[in-house]
Amino acid sequence: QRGPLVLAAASMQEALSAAADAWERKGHARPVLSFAASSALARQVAAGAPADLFISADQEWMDDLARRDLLAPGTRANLVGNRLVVVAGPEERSLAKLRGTALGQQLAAGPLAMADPDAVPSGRYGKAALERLGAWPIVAPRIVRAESVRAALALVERGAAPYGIVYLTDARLSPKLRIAGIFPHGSHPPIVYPIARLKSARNDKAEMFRKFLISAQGQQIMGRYGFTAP
Amino acid sequence: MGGGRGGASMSFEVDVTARRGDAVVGATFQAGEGSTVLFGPSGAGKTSLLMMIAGLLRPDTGRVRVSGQVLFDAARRINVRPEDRRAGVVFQEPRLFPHLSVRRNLLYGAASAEGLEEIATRLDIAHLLDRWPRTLSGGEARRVAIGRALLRDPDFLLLDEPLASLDRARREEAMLMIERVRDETRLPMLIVTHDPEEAERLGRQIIRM
Amino acid sequence: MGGGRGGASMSFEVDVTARRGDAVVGATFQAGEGSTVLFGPSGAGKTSLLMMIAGLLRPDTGRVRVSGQVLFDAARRINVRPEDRRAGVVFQEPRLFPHLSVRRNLLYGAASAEGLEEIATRLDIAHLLDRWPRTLSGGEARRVAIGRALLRDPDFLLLDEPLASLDRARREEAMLMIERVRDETRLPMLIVTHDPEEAERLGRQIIRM
Amino acid sequence: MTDELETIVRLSLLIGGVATAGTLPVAFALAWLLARGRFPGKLLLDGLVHLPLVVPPVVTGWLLLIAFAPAGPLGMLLERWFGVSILFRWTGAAVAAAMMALPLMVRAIRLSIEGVDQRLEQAARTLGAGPWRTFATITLPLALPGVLAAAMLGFARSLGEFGATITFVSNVPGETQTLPLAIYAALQRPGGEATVWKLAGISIAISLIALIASELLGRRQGRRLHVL
Amino acid sequence: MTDELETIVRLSLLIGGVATAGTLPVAFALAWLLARGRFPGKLLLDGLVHLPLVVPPVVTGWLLLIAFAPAGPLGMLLERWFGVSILFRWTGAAVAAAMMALPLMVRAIRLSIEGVDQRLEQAARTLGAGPWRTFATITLPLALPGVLAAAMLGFARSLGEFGATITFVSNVPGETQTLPLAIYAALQRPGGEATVWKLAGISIAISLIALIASELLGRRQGRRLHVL
Ligand SMILES: Nc1ncnc2c1ncn2[C@@H]1O[C@H](COP(=O)(O)OP(=O)(O)OP(=O)(O)O)[C@@H](O)[C@H]1O
Ligand SMILES: Nc1ncnc2c1ncn2[C@@H]1O[C@H](COP(=O)(O)OP(=O)(O)OP(=O)(O)O)[C@@H](O)[C@H]1O
Ligand SMILES: [Mg+2]
Ligand SMILES: [Mg+2]
Repeated sequence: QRGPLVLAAASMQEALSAAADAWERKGHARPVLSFAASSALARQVAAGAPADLFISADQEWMDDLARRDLLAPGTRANLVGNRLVVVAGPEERSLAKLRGTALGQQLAAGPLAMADPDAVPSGRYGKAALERLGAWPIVAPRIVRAESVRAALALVERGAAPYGIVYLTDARLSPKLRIAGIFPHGSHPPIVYPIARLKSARNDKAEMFRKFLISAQGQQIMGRYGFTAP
Repeated sequence: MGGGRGGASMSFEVDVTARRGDAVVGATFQAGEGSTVLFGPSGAGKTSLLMMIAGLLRPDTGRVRVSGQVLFDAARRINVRPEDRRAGVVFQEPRLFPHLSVRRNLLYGAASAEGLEEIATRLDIAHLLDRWPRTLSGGEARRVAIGRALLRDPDFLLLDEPLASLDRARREEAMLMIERVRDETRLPMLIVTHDPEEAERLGRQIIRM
Repeated sequence: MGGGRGGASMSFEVDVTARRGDAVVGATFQAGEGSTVLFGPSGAGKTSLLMMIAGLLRPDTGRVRVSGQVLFDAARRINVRPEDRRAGVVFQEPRLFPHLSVRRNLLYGAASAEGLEEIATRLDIAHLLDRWPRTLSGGEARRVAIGRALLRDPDFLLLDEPLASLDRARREEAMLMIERVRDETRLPMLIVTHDPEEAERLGRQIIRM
Repeated sequence: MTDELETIVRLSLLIGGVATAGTLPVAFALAWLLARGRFPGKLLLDGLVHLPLVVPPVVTGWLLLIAFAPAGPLGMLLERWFGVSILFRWTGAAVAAAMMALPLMVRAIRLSIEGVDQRLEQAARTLGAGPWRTFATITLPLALPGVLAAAMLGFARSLGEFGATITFVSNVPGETQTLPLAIYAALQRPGGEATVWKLAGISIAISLIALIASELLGRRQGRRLHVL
Repeated sequence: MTDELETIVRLSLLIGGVATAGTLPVAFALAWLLARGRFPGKLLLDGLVHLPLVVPPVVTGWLLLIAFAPAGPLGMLLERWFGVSILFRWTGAAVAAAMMALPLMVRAIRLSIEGVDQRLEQAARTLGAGPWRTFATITLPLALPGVLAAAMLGFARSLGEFGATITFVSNVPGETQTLPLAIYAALQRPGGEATVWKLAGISIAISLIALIASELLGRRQGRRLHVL
């Protein structure tokens, strides 16, 4: 029998694959993992595509599916959390201050790479943090909106932008870049990846796998990739 | 649809007009048995007339009957499709199919390969059968076009300057062949030519446009 | 490069061969002043020869001189480009430019529009000047092709069956024009024809292939 | 080649091949209509055919999703008539690829059909060939360069199709994960460049082989065409 | 139309127009080489031209980024010679669009060049036209249907270009944010559908106008072509 079909946000790729490997080693059929942008996956679910689990990069799309009554009742949970950081090329200075004009001026020295602050989750968190820290008005005109957080990372890696705002999990995976600063808790809404079983789920292992992911063992695996507890 | 083939009836009964650009071309004539030569200055509308009889150009008004069969009648809204008219047409330009070998050009309209050899020999194109049309000389292409029209087993022939650009010997051979077709099979035949000698020899009747 | 134009020198000095498919075509001849007729059966290589003299087909071996000017010499690696040979060519098929009006076809190779009117009138194509080539009849297109070659102000003429598909009257007019060019401008001229009468009239010299 | 990679490549070839082969007749019919037809709404049809080119692929994928969703108009028909759904299936990926390739294929074929000399078709008619035989023996072979170009373009485009596919049928390994989707997945991983290079290299190799095949076919054909 | 929308539309037209106009001569030269040239490595060139079609757009964008990054080979040259960078600039978006449109344009033009009867070019040569004049007055006009199709395809493709653009030059409002990028942003959020429809409608309207213009131009031209 096939494993459950899991639709997951692209940034979960390594962590979730590792968890699926562990699950398989326990003698289960390997779950089928489909990674794409949360928005694309949520629309597929909303259209009635038959899948078992959905892991979103933000609450908004999960809320949308909940409103459409597509989630199995009582199965929504927060899977993992993440932190937002500023990455820098190897030559750039670390952030002197994580507040106000000083932060703004340092970040605005060149183009600032981040995912679209009006659309993509990591971009929205970044915008909230910069606003909260008082740096947004200075930084806003210098922002280049990447298609995804990984694309923002690539811009910094290539030297196209000195700084970028990305997730901690992404920053850790890039050997070329340094973490120039971590946004404090509370400077932006908590970053959580919600998980839920879908009403359309047919695979009887789906619920078991969902439980495995939120179990201590699952959390520990994903923690290895830099995800925090939700 | 009245009237048998050949026999005593008229071969071509034509009365058509068609607009071509600013001018109107057309002709009215009845031709008896055998072959008829169409004679007239360049631009008189000879080719246009042949196209109307072949079904490739729709006349604006009039009628076309061949061997008693109505092929076109504007008033009665009859317009037999070109493929059902069973005309053997030699166009003014060869119009060989460039993607088919000479052999397959010749056989395109033929029911069987029977007769291919004889006609190819008479037209002196037997050595060209496996060539592509684009490698033929002007006269060679024209002879292939004549062969193709004859092999189609037509009910009547429409020949637009079939002997142009042929040398004496081959012209003679081709003319003999056309005469033989005319005399043996008694196919109605309409031939455009500018050569009075040719007209004299081939045409029982000459129509001037 | 030795030898003046026309005068007492040879008009065409040709000695070429070229491979065409399996066969080899070619010819060796010298022609004196005036016009020369090329006579030979279909497929003999007349068109190929004209193309070699025009510079459109590269001979494998040999030489081409016209009015003393070397146009091609395999041994000396001379091969004058077609546009520099100043030939007036009438091809066996009209080869009119389909995207240009008849007028612009005629003037394509002309230095000025001077002479257009006279030539158009003589060739009886004056009424066609604003038409597109695809609307021309076979004979009309051929006359435009003749006019185009003459208006190019050539140093010599290569005519491949220029009078085919022309009716008597227009053939006569065209022939008179060619004779006039021959006699007045003394251009060397090589004419392919299958008509012995035409050959007789136009050619001071007849070359059989 | 690992098993996983083999699956991806096989799937890409399957989807590309099915999309190209399936679209070719449709593209030919549309090209024919646009080249030869005279009917009201021709420009509109022309515009419709071009849409997948103009609209970003994600939007095309999204529209396909709406149409083929279980409650969507086409999804309902498929379900009722054949009892199947193409969501999350390789067939859906083929539909997405076909959709994106269509405008390119129609244009190529149309250019070639417009280049066919209709006097040759007339000649065929007088030789007793009806419209269909004329089409099959004269028009189609003479338009073959365009058909070959269309097949080549369609296959190459299918091989590179990403946006519409991932939006429409997701990125399901073994079912809809073609080379571009696998490349996307690798690109999402910092340090995944090596995989990207490898997968892109495979794509390029496949398309080069297809290209060479189509060129050689076209060359054989080309020699025969083009002089009355 | 809001100011923002107007900026997006103007930018899309600018980028599409510049990409198409700039690519046309390049595409023609390549098409010419591929149709007429005989040189070693012709198949390789053919393959290279097709690459942007086969490789997913994000990869093309990524390669452009590597090439034009400040430390990249082309980026360094541009910086040294002209003191400019096209990163995050509309010029970069035009480069991305041009890159993606190139294979389509080359194919269309190539098909038309292959359809030009070389006997007409020969006739022009005997009439004293050198290779260039022959090209400009005979080959080019006779290949015009392909050039028009290429312009149309290129413009439409540019108008829909997303993946390579956003990867290469990001989404900078007022500089690189074209219609597809705006559409993508709208698609990312629940409830963004209304904006998507509006923007897609504008794309479609623009391309329909371009299409009609090219059809009408082509029709005028078409009437003249195609019979010796
Ligand atoms: N599409 C068109 N538009 C305008 N005039 C046309 C068109 N087609 C043909 N014609 C004209 O119609 C007339 C008749 O043409 P047709 O080809 O029938 O002449 P023809 O008698 O065969 O001449 P030829 O002996 O030169 O072949 C010609 O004057 C030609 O210019
Ligand atoms: N590409 C080719 N391959 C093979 N044979 C060819 C090729 N081109 C020409 N030929 C042959 O070369 C010969 C000479 O052709 P050419 O056109 O010069 O003849 P021609 O004397 O002009 O004949 P015509 O009077 O029929 O026009 C012909 O037999 C022709 O079939
Ligand atoms: Mg005629
Ligand atoms: Mg000849």
